[in-house]
Amino acid sequence: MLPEEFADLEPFAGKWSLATERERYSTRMATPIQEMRAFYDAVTPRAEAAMAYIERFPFDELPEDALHLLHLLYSMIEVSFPIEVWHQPRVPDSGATSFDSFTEPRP
Amino acid sequence: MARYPKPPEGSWTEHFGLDTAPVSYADSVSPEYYERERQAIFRRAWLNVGRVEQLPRKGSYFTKELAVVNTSVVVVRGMDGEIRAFHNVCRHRGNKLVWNEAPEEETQGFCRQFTCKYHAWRYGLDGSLTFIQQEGEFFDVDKDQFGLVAVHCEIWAGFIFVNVAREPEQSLRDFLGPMITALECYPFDQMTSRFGYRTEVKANWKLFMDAFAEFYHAPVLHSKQSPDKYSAAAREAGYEAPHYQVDGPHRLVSTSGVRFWEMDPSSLKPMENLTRGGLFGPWDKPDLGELPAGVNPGKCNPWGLDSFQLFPNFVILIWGQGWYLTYHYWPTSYNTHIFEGNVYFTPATNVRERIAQEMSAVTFKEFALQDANTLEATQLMLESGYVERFPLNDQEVLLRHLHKVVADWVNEPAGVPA
Amino acid sequence: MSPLLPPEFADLEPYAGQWCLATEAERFERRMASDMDEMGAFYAAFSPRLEEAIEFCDKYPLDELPDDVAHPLQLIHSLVMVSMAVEVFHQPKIVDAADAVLLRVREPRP
Amino acid sequence: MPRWPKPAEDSWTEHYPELGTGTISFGDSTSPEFYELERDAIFKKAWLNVGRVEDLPRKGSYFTKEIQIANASVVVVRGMDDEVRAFHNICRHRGNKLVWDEFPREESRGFCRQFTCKYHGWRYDLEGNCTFVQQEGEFFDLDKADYGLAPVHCDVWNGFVFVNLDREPSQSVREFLGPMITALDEYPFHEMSERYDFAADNNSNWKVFADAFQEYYHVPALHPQQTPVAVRKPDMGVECAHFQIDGPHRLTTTGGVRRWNLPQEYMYPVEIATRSGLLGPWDAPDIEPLPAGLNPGGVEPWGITNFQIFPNLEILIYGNWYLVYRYWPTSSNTHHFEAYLAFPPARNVRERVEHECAAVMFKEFALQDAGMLGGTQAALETGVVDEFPLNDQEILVRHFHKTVADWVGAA
Repeated sequence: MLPEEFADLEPFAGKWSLATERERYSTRMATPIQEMRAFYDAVTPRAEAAMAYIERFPFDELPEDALHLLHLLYSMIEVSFPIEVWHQPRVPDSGATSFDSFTEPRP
Repeated sequence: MARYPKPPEGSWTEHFGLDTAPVSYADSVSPEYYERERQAIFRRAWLNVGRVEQLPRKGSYFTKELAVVNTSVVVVRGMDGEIRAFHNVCRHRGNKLVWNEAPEEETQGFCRQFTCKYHAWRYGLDGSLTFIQQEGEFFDVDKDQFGLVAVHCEIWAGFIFVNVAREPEQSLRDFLGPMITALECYPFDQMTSRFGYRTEVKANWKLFMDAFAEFYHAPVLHSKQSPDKYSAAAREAGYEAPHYQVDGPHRLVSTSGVRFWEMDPSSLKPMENLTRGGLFGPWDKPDLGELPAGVNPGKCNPWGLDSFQLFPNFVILIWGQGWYLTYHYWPTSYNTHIFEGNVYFTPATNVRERIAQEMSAVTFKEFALQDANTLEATQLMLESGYVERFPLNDQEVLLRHLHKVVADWVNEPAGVPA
Repeated sequence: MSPLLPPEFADLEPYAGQWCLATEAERFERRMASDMDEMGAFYAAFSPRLEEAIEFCDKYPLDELPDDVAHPLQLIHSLVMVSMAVEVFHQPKIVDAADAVLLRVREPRP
Repeated sequence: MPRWPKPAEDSWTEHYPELGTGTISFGDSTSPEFYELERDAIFKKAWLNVGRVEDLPRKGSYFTKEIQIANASVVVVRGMDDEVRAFHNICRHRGNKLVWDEFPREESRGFCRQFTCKYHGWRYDLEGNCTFVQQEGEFFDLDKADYGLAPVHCDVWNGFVFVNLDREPSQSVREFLGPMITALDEYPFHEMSERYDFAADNNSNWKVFADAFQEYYHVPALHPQQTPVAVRKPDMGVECAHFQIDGPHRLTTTGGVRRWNLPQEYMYPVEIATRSGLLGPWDAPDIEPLPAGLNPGGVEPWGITNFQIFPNLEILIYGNWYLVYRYWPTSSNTHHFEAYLAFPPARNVRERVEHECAAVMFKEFALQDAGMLGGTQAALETGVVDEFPLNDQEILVRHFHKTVADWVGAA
């Protein structure tokens, strides 16, 4: 799914290269913290390189594999809260509340 | 030791002529009061239902469910480019005219005309009845008399407002008043990259608006959001807004910005450094050109944001960093409402801008989730009635104003109070 | 996978995976999900040796049970649970309990 | 021919003439309007048991109790002075619920030095005083002394923590409990600290459920499996040895040969193997001396005494262990049910297994009641019939509904 240069992140692509916020958020809720930690530790050092790679293409005509890489970065942002802030998947004191995305820019 | 100068009266609360005694929230736990609000406020005030960008071309439409006034509205751009609004009811047998999968769900799209799913009556985009199936079978039905029932609809700065009153007591501009219309030239139309979120909150709509009308809670409720160093400092300093303003039923709080990205990295989250985005928005500020005088009327320097709270249920929050949010609180009962948060940026032209926007939108959602749940806990306890009077401080002046204006409208059902 | 039960109870090892469960909630759920043949087999294999198992566990202080004793004790708890189905109701579910639920929300450990 | 002697009036029911012997209505258990009346007339008047002192093991221990029918959430805490206090779980600033974990509607327990509101950081000490207000200077002549937590009357009897939501309770907890119950002053409840707690949300009115636990007349029909099939006598009745009423409270005592003194075939193999069962451990040492209040009817041989404390508390004492039920109304046809078994702590594996067997068998038969009573509620709600005959073994059911009616009528 990912460009050749990012084969090291390929193991995460299947699970985390997701096009919509809803998919990213529900995956976060369903994933144990250690697994998110592994993804976070693998992708953050590569984020700068990934952005530089994606920048080579016009933003509104990204090739398929660059688009998957971009979605992987979105998931990196999503898991940054459980890893850096909450140390658990859910937002503390958010109980059963949800806040569902119904529109977002593409890509 | 207030950090910012108080008005001459010594406090913002007294400056706006508001009472300083403890308040009651009886207006937020009573089904009867909610029914009176529906009549005296939501059936009379101008309600924002969307933006013109949602109707990009002739034939574009969207529907809006307005449970609080017992109707569904369809908003459409006609062949003449005009934007109109109609009650979403077919004139033949009262079926809901515009919906697709589920009648109670909002929908949007594009069409040349509206066709009722029940008996195929057809209406033009101007609401006129253009076709009746087997017209001859009817008894002198004059199509001109059976067009869609119009809803008053006016646009301001690209925001589409509707008013379900037979005759609105004020034009939209008069209703908005000078403090709000002074924002007219803000480049809302350039900021079309939109992240929209929606949820049902089990709390009265006013109580959730209260939560967004004061930043006194920020250092505490959201303290875990920022690294301990930053939140400890914020908690100690407490929260003070440099400027409050009131104009008719609407109100504003402006905050002093913290150029936090110039702070040492340890008080920032790693992901904020990496994406150059976060709660305060993208670090790289888009060039929006000359901003209208209505923005930052308190001339705060540094300036963080303006939170314009339009009566009854609409907030426009403009960040100095060049992005803005809107909140809507759509009541569905005395202790439930639909909360909608929209985040708007100038469209990202490259991946770094898009990543900074994603981080800012994700951060907004994390904060909002904490507020929603805490408010449900508050609603529960206010309904218990064991404690009835609650103190408000000078940083909570806008709460007093909201509840007072609601009371004024509810107690003055006839004319709109000055 | 190292055996769950000590050598003295190696013959019960086939049942250990299914019935060494730490909480009543798990044991109740496992019983509801089992059929009478499975439970009958476990009951027949273990009930004659219940006294022996209690003696075996009783050699250690209750609050400092070594790991390899905790599992036999869980097996005993499961036997008590299974005996309700085998001896009392002759079916996994409680007669006339319909869809009622009663959760054990607190219990001593082990 | 009754096995146990009846009072002079020939029946326990007629021994308490105010009860009458006619049919009774269960309209009080199906009517939403009556449920609303119970809020002020009973649950905001009576002393309510919300827990045990063992639930507050040390200074700073707290737990919260949701009393839905009274729209109340109460936090009970052991102060630095070891005093047990109760407060309305409401922050005095903006009315947020003060003590809760992830889910505001659920009860929570734990330990803390002070309570801090999640919303704006106001703090209260364990005695309910407001000790910190964020940016106090921004308020308008706010005196923290006026903004302590709203207190709830709280009193402890023999380790049971009671609260009263009335502004001024008309009786102390001892007066409310009365002599029949406080005759248990000497019973060492505090020694039974090994607990098996259960909770359920049942689909029946709280009184319909309580009724099933204050008469044994239903046992042979609903719980035939309590006796092995070989020795089961289908139409053998059940008779309690003693009934007694004192004010709003009532009790019954069962008597007869202890189950484990019966021939072997009267017990299940698992009971014989574990030397325990529905009536608890066989070898448990009896309480010496047995408090008089435990067997006011002087029944010999004594079995269980079942104390029904108005409005929603039941204590069954089996000798050296006891069982508690609480029924918390949540609507006219639903309630939250709590139960726990309490034993002296097991000293070894054998005793732990005895307790496990008793706890497992309790749940088996309680679930039969719970499974059936949803149907009872539904049948009552058809309103087809509203006059129901009660026999002499169901005297406590009669007294319970009469007391509820009296309290609602008096309000």
